[in-house]
Amino acid sequence: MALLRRLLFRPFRPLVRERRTLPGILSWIGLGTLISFVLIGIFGPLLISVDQTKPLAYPILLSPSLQHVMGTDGIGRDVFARVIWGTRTSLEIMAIGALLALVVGFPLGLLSGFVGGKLDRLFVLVMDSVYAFPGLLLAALIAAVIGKGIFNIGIAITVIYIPLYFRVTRNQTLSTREELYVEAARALGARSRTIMLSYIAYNVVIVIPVIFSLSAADTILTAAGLSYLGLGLEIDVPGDWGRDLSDAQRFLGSGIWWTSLFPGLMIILLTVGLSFLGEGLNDLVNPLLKKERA
Amino acid sequence: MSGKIFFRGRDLTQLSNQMYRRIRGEEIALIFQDPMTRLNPLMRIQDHFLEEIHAHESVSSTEARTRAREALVSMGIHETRIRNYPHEFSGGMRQRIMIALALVLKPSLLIADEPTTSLDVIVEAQILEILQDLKEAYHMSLLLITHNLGIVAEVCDRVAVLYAGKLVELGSVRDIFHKPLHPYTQGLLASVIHLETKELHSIEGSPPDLIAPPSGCRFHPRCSYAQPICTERIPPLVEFEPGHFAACHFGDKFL
Amino acid sequence: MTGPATVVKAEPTDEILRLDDLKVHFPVKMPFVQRLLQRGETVVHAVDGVSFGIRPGEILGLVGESGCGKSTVGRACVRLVKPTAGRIFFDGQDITKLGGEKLRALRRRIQIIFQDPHASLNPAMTIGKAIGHPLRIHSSVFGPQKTGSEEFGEWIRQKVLNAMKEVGLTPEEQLYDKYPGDLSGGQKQRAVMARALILEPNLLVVDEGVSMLDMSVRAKVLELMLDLKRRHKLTYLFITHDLATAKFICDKIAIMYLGRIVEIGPAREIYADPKHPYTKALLQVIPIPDPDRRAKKVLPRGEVPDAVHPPAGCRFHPRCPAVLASCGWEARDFVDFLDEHLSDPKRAGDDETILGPIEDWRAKGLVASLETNPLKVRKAVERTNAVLVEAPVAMKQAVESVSSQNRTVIVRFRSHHQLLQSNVQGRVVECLLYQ
Amino acid sequence: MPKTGSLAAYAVTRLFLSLPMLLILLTIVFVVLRVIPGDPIAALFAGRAPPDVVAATRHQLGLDLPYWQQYINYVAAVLTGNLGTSIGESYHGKSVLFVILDKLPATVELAIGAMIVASIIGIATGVVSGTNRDKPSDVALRLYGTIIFVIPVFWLGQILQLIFAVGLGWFPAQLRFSGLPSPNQITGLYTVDSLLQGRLDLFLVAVQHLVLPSLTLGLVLSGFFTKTVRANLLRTVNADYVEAARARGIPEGRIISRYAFKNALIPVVTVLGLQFAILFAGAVLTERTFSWDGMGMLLLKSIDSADYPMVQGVIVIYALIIVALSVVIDVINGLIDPRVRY
Repeated sequence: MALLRRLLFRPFRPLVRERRTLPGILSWIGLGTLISFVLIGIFGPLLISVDQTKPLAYPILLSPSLQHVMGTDGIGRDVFARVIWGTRTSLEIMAIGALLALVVGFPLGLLSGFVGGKLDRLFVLVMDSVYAFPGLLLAALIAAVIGKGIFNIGIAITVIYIPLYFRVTRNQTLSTREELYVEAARALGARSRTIMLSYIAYNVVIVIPVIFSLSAADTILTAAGLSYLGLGLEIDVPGDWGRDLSDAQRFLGSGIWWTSLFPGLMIILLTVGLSFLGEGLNDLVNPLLKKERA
Repeated sequence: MSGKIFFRGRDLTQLSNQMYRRIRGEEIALIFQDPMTRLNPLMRIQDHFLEEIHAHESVSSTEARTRAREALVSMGIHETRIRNYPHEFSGGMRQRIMIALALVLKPSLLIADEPTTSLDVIVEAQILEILQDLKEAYHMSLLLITHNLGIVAEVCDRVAVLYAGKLVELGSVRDIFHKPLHPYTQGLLASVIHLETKELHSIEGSPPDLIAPPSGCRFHPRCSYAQPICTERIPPLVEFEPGHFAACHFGDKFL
Repeated sequence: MTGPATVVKAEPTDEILRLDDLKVHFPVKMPFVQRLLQRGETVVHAVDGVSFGIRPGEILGLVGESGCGKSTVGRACVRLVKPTAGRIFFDGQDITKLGGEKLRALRRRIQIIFQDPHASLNPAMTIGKAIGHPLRIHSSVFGPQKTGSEEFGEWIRQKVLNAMKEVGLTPEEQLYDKYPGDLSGGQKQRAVMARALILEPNLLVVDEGVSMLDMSVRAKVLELMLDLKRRHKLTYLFITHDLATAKFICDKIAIMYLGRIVEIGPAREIYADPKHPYTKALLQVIPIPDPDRRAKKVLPRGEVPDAVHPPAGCRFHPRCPAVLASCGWEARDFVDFLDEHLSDPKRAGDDETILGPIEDWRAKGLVASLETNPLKVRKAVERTNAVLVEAPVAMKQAVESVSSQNRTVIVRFRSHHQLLQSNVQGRVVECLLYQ
Repeated sequence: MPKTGSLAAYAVTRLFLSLPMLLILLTIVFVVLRVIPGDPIAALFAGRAPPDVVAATRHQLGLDLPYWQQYINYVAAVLTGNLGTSIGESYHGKSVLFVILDKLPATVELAIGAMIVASIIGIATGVVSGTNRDKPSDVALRLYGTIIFVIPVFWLGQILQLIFAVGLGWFPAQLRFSGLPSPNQITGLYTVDSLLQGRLDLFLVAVQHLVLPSLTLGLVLSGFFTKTVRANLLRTVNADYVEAARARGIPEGRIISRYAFKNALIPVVTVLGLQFAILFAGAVLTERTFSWDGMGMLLLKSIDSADYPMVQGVIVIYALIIVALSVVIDVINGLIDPRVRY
């Protein structure tokens, strides 16, 4: 139990300790952004009626004003309402995609790196092949076969992020496995299970928040991309940033900027926040690992 | 940084970067502890030589190439191997290449920073032999930086002993080994484990923290002869006998 | 090619550890593409036929340069690497193939200490926990106490504190909860020793255990080891590259070169009168800290060859100052010599045009050959003979013939004598000089 | 002693080793299209065709055979270059391979343009950032690298269209060519073809159309270069051999270019292989934003019109390109790093 607690807290300790350094500040900005978006995703739709996100709710193509702070779009939907509802959609896909990938990729990487040998080589070959293939295309293909919808898109996206978790976990496992203190533990007579849990897993979990943040940012982009290509969600989903951008395309020629600008900004704010969190954590974790090994 | 570095009567700390660059390699050459990582893995050995020669002298490529070959051959490496890459050589060979690179411009001072520490004992002896021969052949001065007192006794003419960033003793190699004046030098000599060691000795305590070094003589917390004055006053470097300096308040006691 | 045979057989004695013709070969680690491109054999002959025994309470020094396989022997003794061939006996029991719970039980009795104390400690475990960890790993053998019970925890704590006191890791109460990062190098090595000793093992393998420590700390740790030996009748396998330290601490010395033991015997005798040319060379290069005793040394040539393709016969023969014609000369020795010859423009003259480039020579076993054009063949044979005149006498004598066949120059070597181990003045030497 | 071996031998072996990767990718495409739950034909028709038509199509495509037989047929067909014929509206009855080869040059032209933009901007920013560690310029460029990398490429395209096409009118917002008859098909790359014909006017038109899409995709990709070039430069400017070169009095500019920069480039090239995935994914989106008639547009149209053989064909060709590029990257690596080959 104590081990589990240590495993869970380990990745976040540097966040508290190093909060005044540049990567620490970046991480906190990122974390703050993520939390704000989660709050918007949860409470926003409670405050804004879903009716505003439906076609012909208002006159079309109104420019931003006090009534419609972000204007209305080509079929009379309130852009602000769409953007708020879209937050919930994006977070749902992100949660499904990134979490499922973590749940599958992390144990596979741990196993592959620890066991090694032929099994490892096979896993690596398969995962590297998938990783090298354009993720969006693979997701598009899967989505085209299994159909649209939040859950389906989440699944399609999971497939392309499993290799990422796998690679990072496996490499970290491998390098920890070669540490002298692991060999020393074996010489003391420790069982494989003990070594795996109190030595290897402990050193591997620290990189998980980093990949989670970075892959979550990518998930948002891929999901929006699929929607933009018309392969993402059903048409009646109340908020879908990718589709809104796709719809905005037609009116760009007439200089209608607000239907494109605001959904795009939302995507950027969320992904940049997640990137700050991921890269900040990465900068915090790497010297920590180096120091422990020096 | 403060202080001065005089080389042939000139203060090097006053030089511009450009002038300093000219001195490096041409007049003062440096070889390092770890030869494995000191050569550019993407460049052939020949290019290391040519680049260095052209950076300092305007000579024809043919001549530069000839000189590079000569330098390499003088270190006992086949001249055809000049077209090889660094990873194709062993540690001892790479150190020979580093020495050849250091000598190709015939510098007057060679600084060797722990040049054999990462090498095996037999190769170490080979490299030390080369360095000694070169010193004579090129009329070159050698500044050998090492922690190995055995090597000092075998190679050096004069010895400077450093402790915690301060020079504590300076003298001829015989003075240092036969009549050490500073208690640190004495402790150091006693703690060497060599083939005739009958009893182990060690200096008590551990090296001081250089962020907040001890007051007075930096060695006083570990010195068995320490007196109150040692904690208060920094001992000056005194010439206790001709050419034999030590920074100890009680140096004359050990004469 | 079979390695030299072992003559001195194991006598079943009171030895606590016995290695019998131990071999450990590793596959060469390289990227997959390179492995496919590489032709021929790709195993490192890290340990290639090593036999010795250690009596209880003895310190055996295993000495050699880096890459000679001494660390692999140590790791094989505690079964961290798998022996390729040969057998390992511990206390009369064959442990070569031991696995599972039996191997775990064995590990209570044999412990190992590595060179780098910092890397040997889990950075995330406190010193006290690390030292007590072996007791928890083997908790099942310490009677009925339940793991995790409070008495058991307290019992471990007391044992840990005692062990810390014993190795001089004091003040033990304060250091107990520190992390390895907070300790000095000497303290960490003491912690590692306490961890190894807490199970009260019979045999301790010390793999370069003091090499990374400062001179002054090194002396303390060595004294501690001797002290523990006296008090607990510990037996040591002391692996080091430092002959001076080995001389001070060891009762018996084994000198290793490229996977083989070339000389083994009582320390006093070997240091007083080394027999094997390699031992002589090693002892000779140790610098003496006395400027009045500088001496010119006769150094072995070159560097330790690659253990993937160790030299035939005696592995030291290409570098040996006392080499004989029968020591194992083979084709590649000739090619190496020719390479050296051609590299010196003064000696080589125009040999390069006739015998070069060196890359064109093929060396296979005892036969070296160069394909040249039919017009040059006779001249090349002549020139080869001329070059051989300058070769070391032993190599020259080992050449059976220099001949030509069509357009090919062929240099053929005699087959070498089998290398045996012989008893010489109280020690065992593997050298033809004493056969 | 290892000796540097021939690059050709390395390249051939590497090519040979790419076969398993290709087979795995082909298998994945097979599994996705035929094995995982969900009927691709039904999904593609989406209830727009009567059941007997669906059944007939399935039979015609061999989709009613057992999986193992389908798999063998499929791999054999791909390896012999037979990707089948289109069943969609626009290309009905045409050879899939032929249609793809017609669209491929557009994607290649866009990809090359984007790569040029990305490497110029990315390497320049990376070098400035890496040689000015922790100065304001470094912090700013690192922020640039992080932010540009996660900007949706289609949104950036729209914004650039708004500014440079709608607002300033400098560049056209859509299509590969307009106004004049497009150049004769030689390579299929309009910029190259126009030059081959000696028509500078056509070349300018082609370039004008290429600028915005390339800039869009290239900017997004440049973030990666900024970050990797910087990280690797930081590592190499402090390397032991750089210090040794300084001690030999090598001029500073030369040290940066021949020691630090060249050595920093190796890991950049290695990870570049993985960037092609992002490049082609981004290209699909960019093609859509700029109505750039390439492989991505073809894929979207085929999915839309239930053109099953065409979808499979396009994905297979993408896989082939990715595998081929990974080989090329490794060979380039062998070319600059002598340690890789022997």
